[in-house]
Amino acid sequence: MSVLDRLKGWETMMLALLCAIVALNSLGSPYFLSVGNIVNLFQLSIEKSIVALTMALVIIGGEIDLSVASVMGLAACVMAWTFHEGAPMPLAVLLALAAGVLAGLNNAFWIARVGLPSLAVTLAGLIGYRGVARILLEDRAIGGFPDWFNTLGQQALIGPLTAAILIFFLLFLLFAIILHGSAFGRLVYVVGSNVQAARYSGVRVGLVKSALFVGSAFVAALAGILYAARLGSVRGDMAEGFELDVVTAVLLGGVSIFGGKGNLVGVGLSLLAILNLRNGMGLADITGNTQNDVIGGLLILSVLIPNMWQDVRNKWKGRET
Amino acid sequence: MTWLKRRVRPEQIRELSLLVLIVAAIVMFGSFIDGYYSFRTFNRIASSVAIITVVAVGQTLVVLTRNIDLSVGSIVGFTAYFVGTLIANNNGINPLLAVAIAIAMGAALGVVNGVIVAWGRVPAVVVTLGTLAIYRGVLVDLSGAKTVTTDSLPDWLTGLPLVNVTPIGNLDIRPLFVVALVIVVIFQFGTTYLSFARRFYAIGSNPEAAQLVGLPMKGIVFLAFVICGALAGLGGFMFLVRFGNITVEAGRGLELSVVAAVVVGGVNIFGGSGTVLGAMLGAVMIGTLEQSLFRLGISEFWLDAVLGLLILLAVASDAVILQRLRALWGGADLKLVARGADSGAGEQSAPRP
Amino acid sequence: MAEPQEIADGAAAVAPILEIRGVAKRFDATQALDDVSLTLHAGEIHALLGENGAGKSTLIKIITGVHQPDRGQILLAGRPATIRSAAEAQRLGVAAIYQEPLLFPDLNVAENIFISHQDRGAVVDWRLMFREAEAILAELGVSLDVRNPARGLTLAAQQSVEIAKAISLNVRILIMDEPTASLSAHEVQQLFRLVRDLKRQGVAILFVSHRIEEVFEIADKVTVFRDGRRISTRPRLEATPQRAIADMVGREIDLTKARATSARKDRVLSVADLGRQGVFEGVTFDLRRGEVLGFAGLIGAGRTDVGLAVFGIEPATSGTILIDGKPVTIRSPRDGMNLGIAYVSEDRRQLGLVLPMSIFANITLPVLRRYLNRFGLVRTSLERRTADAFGAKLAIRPLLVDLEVAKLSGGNQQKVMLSKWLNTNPSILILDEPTRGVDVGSKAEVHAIIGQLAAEGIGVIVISSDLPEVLVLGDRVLVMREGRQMAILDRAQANQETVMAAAMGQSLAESLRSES
Amino acid sequence: MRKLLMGAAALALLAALPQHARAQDAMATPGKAVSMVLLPKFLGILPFDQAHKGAEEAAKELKNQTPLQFLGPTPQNSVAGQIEIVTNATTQGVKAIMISNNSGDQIVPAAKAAQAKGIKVVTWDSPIPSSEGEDVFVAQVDFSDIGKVMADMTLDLTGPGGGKFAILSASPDAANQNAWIAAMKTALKDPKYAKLNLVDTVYGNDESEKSYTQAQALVDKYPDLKVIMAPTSVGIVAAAKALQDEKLCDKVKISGLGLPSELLAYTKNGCSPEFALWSFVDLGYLTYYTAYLLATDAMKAEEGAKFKAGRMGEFTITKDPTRAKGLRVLMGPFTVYNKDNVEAGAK
Repeated sequence: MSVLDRLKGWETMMLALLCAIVALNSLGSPYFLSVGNIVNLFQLSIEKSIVALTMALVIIGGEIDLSVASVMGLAACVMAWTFHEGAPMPLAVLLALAAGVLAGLNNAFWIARVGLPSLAVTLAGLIGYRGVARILLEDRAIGGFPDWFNTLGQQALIGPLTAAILIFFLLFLLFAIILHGSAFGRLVYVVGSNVQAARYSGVRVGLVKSALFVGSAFVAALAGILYAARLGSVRGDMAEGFELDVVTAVLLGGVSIFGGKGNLVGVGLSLLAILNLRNGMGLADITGNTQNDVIGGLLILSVLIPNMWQDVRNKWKGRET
Repeated sequence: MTWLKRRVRPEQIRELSLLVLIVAAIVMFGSFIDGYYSFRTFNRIASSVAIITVVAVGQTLVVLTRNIDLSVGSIVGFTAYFVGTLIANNNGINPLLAVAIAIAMGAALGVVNGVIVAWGRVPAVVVTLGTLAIYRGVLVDLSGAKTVTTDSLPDWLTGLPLVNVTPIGNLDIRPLFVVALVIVVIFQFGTTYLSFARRFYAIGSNPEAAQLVGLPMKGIVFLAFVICGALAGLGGFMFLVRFGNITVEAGRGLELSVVAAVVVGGVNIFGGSGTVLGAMLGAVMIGTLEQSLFRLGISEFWLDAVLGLLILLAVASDAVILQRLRALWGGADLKLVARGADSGAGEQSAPRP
Repeated sequence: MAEPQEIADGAAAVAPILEIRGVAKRFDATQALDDVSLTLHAGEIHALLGENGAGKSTLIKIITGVHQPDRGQILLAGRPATIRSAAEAQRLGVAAIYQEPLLFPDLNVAENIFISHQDRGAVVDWRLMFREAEAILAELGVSLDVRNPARGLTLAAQQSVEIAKAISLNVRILIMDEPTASLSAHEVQQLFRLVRDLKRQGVAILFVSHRIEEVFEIADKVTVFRDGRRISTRPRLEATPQRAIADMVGREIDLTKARATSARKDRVLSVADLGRQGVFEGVTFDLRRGEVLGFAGLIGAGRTDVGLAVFGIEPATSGTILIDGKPVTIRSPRDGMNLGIAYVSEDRRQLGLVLPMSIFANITLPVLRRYLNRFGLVRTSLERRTADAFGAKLAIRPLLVDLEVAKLSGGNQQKVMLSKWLNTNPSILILDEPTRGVDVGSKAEVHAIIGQLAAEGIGVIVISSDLPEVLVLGDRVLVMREGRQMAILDRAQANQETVMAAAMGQSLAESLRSES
Repeated sequence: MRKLLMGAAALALLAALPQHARAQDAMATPGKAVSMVLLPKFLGILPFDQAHKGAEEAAKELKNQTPLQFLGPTPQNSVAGQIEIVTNATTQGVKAIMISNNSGDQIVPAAKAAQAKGIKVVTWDSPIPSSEGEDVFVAQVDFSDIGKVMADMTLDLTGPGGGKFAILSASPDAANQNAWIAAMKTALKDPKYAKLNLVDTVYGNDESEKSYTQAQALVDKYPDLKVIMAPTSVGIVAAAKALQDEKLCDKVKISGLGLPSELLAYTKNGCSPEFALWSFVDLGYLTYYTAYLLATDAMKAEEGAKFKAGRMGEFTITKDPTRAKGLRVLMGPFTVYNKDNVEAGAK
């Protein structure tokens, strides 16, 4: 079974799953298929979805970035703080993005230059960046941003779609092209599959990894800002604990935690599946932990069942010969 | 020196580097905080580290086999809560029986992880990311929002953290710490001297070879997860003992601290190398920082930032020191390593979480 | 080198210790083994020859319990046996040594030797283990620090640990799958000494190798496989390399004819007093356009390191490099590539290829930017065309450019690696162990390709532990020892003895003397 | 969907007609089918469960044919979770949402969206600070009173001599916690508390373990600390346990807001001789009545509106003095628990 086949198999599986969920939901709740609900369904966790895109690239590149949620928080807090200190909103947004890039550069330095395991570095980032966010806002909640900013996150721009949703789809296209069309994307797979071979082929491994982590942090910062725009006010605990949801979505998308395998179509499908599932359960008044149970189980089964199926098939093969 | 070089290996004294860092940290804090060198400080760090350590020991075994168990936090909460409820409902229960139940409960949850990883061939991260959510979810759904409270627990249990196991003079050491110490010692020796335990290292070090040599890979991985679960169960019991009041949130996020301890402790996240002792030192390192920073008079809001930075520095300087050691032990090995399949770069950034 | 009396006591004919009867094994489409029978006697060295995919390794895997045969049976010492697992094979006294030693880098040498012992009790007695390990290694005449982790041992050292492992299990049947592939001539001789010792102790040895001359030096019997069938089994005396090769590839091939030189006047590369701190030093040589310069020496003599330094992966710390007469500094592989240097690594799987990726993706990797359209996207159509072109030129089989490289045979993987680097249009091509683990047929092809490339005017450096190969290919041979350059021998001077002598540490003058 | 909107609009019209409604108390007409959602900060801790009981009790009295939905997020994604639940409830077109807000003003957009669909948004236990998107806040007690009571209890425990004390709060982001702490700080300005010295504020994130270690850290950092004031049910118990384990209960006292049933032991052994709380059961009960009345348009959320809440008697909607704008229903009163009444309270 070649990688390609496996991925194909994976996407069909995810697609089937998605259809099943949608069918169930629309049977389960009369509100499910309403435009408003479909929009909400994206809107409610659009920031996670955005971050999942870059997380997919990072994991395909053979690394992991656990600091994304804290970077989201950090960016939001930097923005709120600078705004609170009297900076004009656009400047505040720029500074927030800059903060994200800085965090990314920090991760990149320790991972790509010093050569520490990304798990350790971004784990420290997970704690540290959140800490910086705390320093800035302490126990305050800062809101009262200009209307144009809030509408950015809350009002529909084109049709029923909000800015965040549009940005998600744009980024999805962008990253799909980068990953599957561009030279950089090719190198991401190469580095994820075999770092050494990449090095011996003159690939600037350090550069690729740095790009991944800076990109990841930048997009996380962007997501953080959008999150702030959606909620209209910022606190130190912004986006706390999102990292696990994001990683879950990516893995459910068929991306191998060992790097080198996976694609954005799979991730897109898994995002849709998760969002629909959560929304459907929400409408069925199933919340909190029960939702997590289902998603967790789904994550395991999505890999377990194909494996079992393969075992069975092999057994049959064994009998034939 | 050459004699020493022949006897000892960088990999063996790598813990030394961490120890140096810890001592440095303690001296640093001691010079800033008056009355820092006291049994109270010691007990603070000791008992705050105890639970993390016990769980980290199990985690180490799993990581050695090139796997990871992210569900430990949920297992701790699960056992702490249900054993707590059990004891609350019949105070007469035999303490040892209670401990046994906790360990068994943890082991059972570990079995689930182990089976799916070993025989289902599902990556450990995927499995335990799932069970992390599921175990916690089941706990909350079954709990009915009740909280285990101290006054519902028998005195022997609530009193346990206060017991001083060394009645000599003002020397004051608490049971939880002793338990952790015992566990560490047992497993340190176990992983060094038990032939089946050496296989944790073997299969993590080179799975293909392990396959061809005919080691029972699945069994070993399974065992690692079960032991990890069991120790998490014990951790859960210690959690109950220490905090008395157990909400369904008990132990939430513990997995991150445990993984941090293991990583800081120099256990190679890609399997094969590292020791239980190292994991403990990692836990102590982080515990010392957590417990001491606050007393430096740093504002509540600065703690995390500083902590994150220090963890990063700990990992970095540890890596540097180890490299120095390796270099000291002769460049030849280094050179070949640097070119071989698992070179320095490969070792650290090869995609094998 | 072969001692004649060896052959005499070689064919000690008693009841076969291993007999294979009509074994067949099928994987999906391919019939890996088809009704194969084979007998192996105690104290016999039985060589297995055949191109990759001929079925040798499948047979080995069946004997060692990794695979189960679809049909046929295995008899051990006359009794039918079913071997379900590697562990079971060991219990039955069957052990195998593979081309790439399979050690546990994080475990120390002693532990590696005894890892698969079930009978050593629950508790490890380290002192005892160290002592026994040292004893075994001493018996093999190898001196290794048994407390040392296996990580970082030279391939030769690892190989001897593997053998120690096998011996410690007091095996009756030892299977050696290309044990010499990564050993230098000298180390091969060491290995053969061990093998002969084992033979005397009555161990039956199944010896697989691609190096014909070695096979004919060590083996008592020679069996040739092709396409999953056993073609022939002959006593060594009746067999000849030519016939064996003919059986293997179904046609005549001569690996002994030296290629005609195509060296030209102008120097494409001049290296003066090149060195890398603590690795090698004082390397000085010229490489002319169209010349093939052989690098000989023991493993770890620093040959590869010179290659790495010139290409820029581990840059030199001293000395000068001139390309087309102009001094250059090479700090990274990129620098090397931009200066028209290509380095084809010795380690295909780890350093050479990205196995899970397609043939074309591997071939275009170093110069991917050449395949971008004006939007910066990769033009895979163009990539495929390139891959097809090289595939045709180097006869890559099967030529499905979208196929995972992992699915190709060693020889074809080697060709993909070559294509990959030729695609960078190098003026200097450094080949590190170009035919390691490559079967005879492909080996000949690779040699032909190298000659062709030289003829096209590329300056080629061939680093090889396969001494005959170096002698056949090289216009001149540079010999290294312990990080120092010992000699540069031209065709007239270069032969097994002179090169070995230099590699063993005699000066050029001495080695020339020892030649006469 | 559109149908629903129209339905809601129609109801609103009907409601507008009877003007006399304000004259005497608004009375709930039982037996209506009103879909209502009770949304705690998160699931899994006792107070919210008690509130749920109270609400169910009210629901039974009012014979609401549609069962009450008790939906809560998990603590680690409380904010996102609450917003999600409010949004879904809006989609389903429920009649009333009762929120114990854990999201500060971050809930505002979602709450406003709900109101726009004619849904009544009633907050309880913890309000929306800006009061935007909120019809009325059912306040357990007056927040500034909490401030005073906390100050009083502190002074009680330190004795007239006063001394150092510290606050152990839930999380830096808990709006009501911060409000109470602020209230206490203003209360402390009163000269009679001059001897009280607030040295530090730390956070236990509503986790027993964090609160426990925080309490220990406090006594390490301030050897002469007299009182730890923990206005959080999780924090106060953990702190009490910590000091008991430290054998410091005679030196340092724990007080704040906690559940009698959980603090019984510590009150009797003197670790936490005095603490305060209100009845979460009643809070849930009152909240349900308020929401039901609003949702059935028997009452409008405006200043001066009086209404009768079953067994709890009469209440009035007033301006919320503790917030810039916004309305509130004040429940009260406090019970200050000590060794004399704690056992009764624990029942």
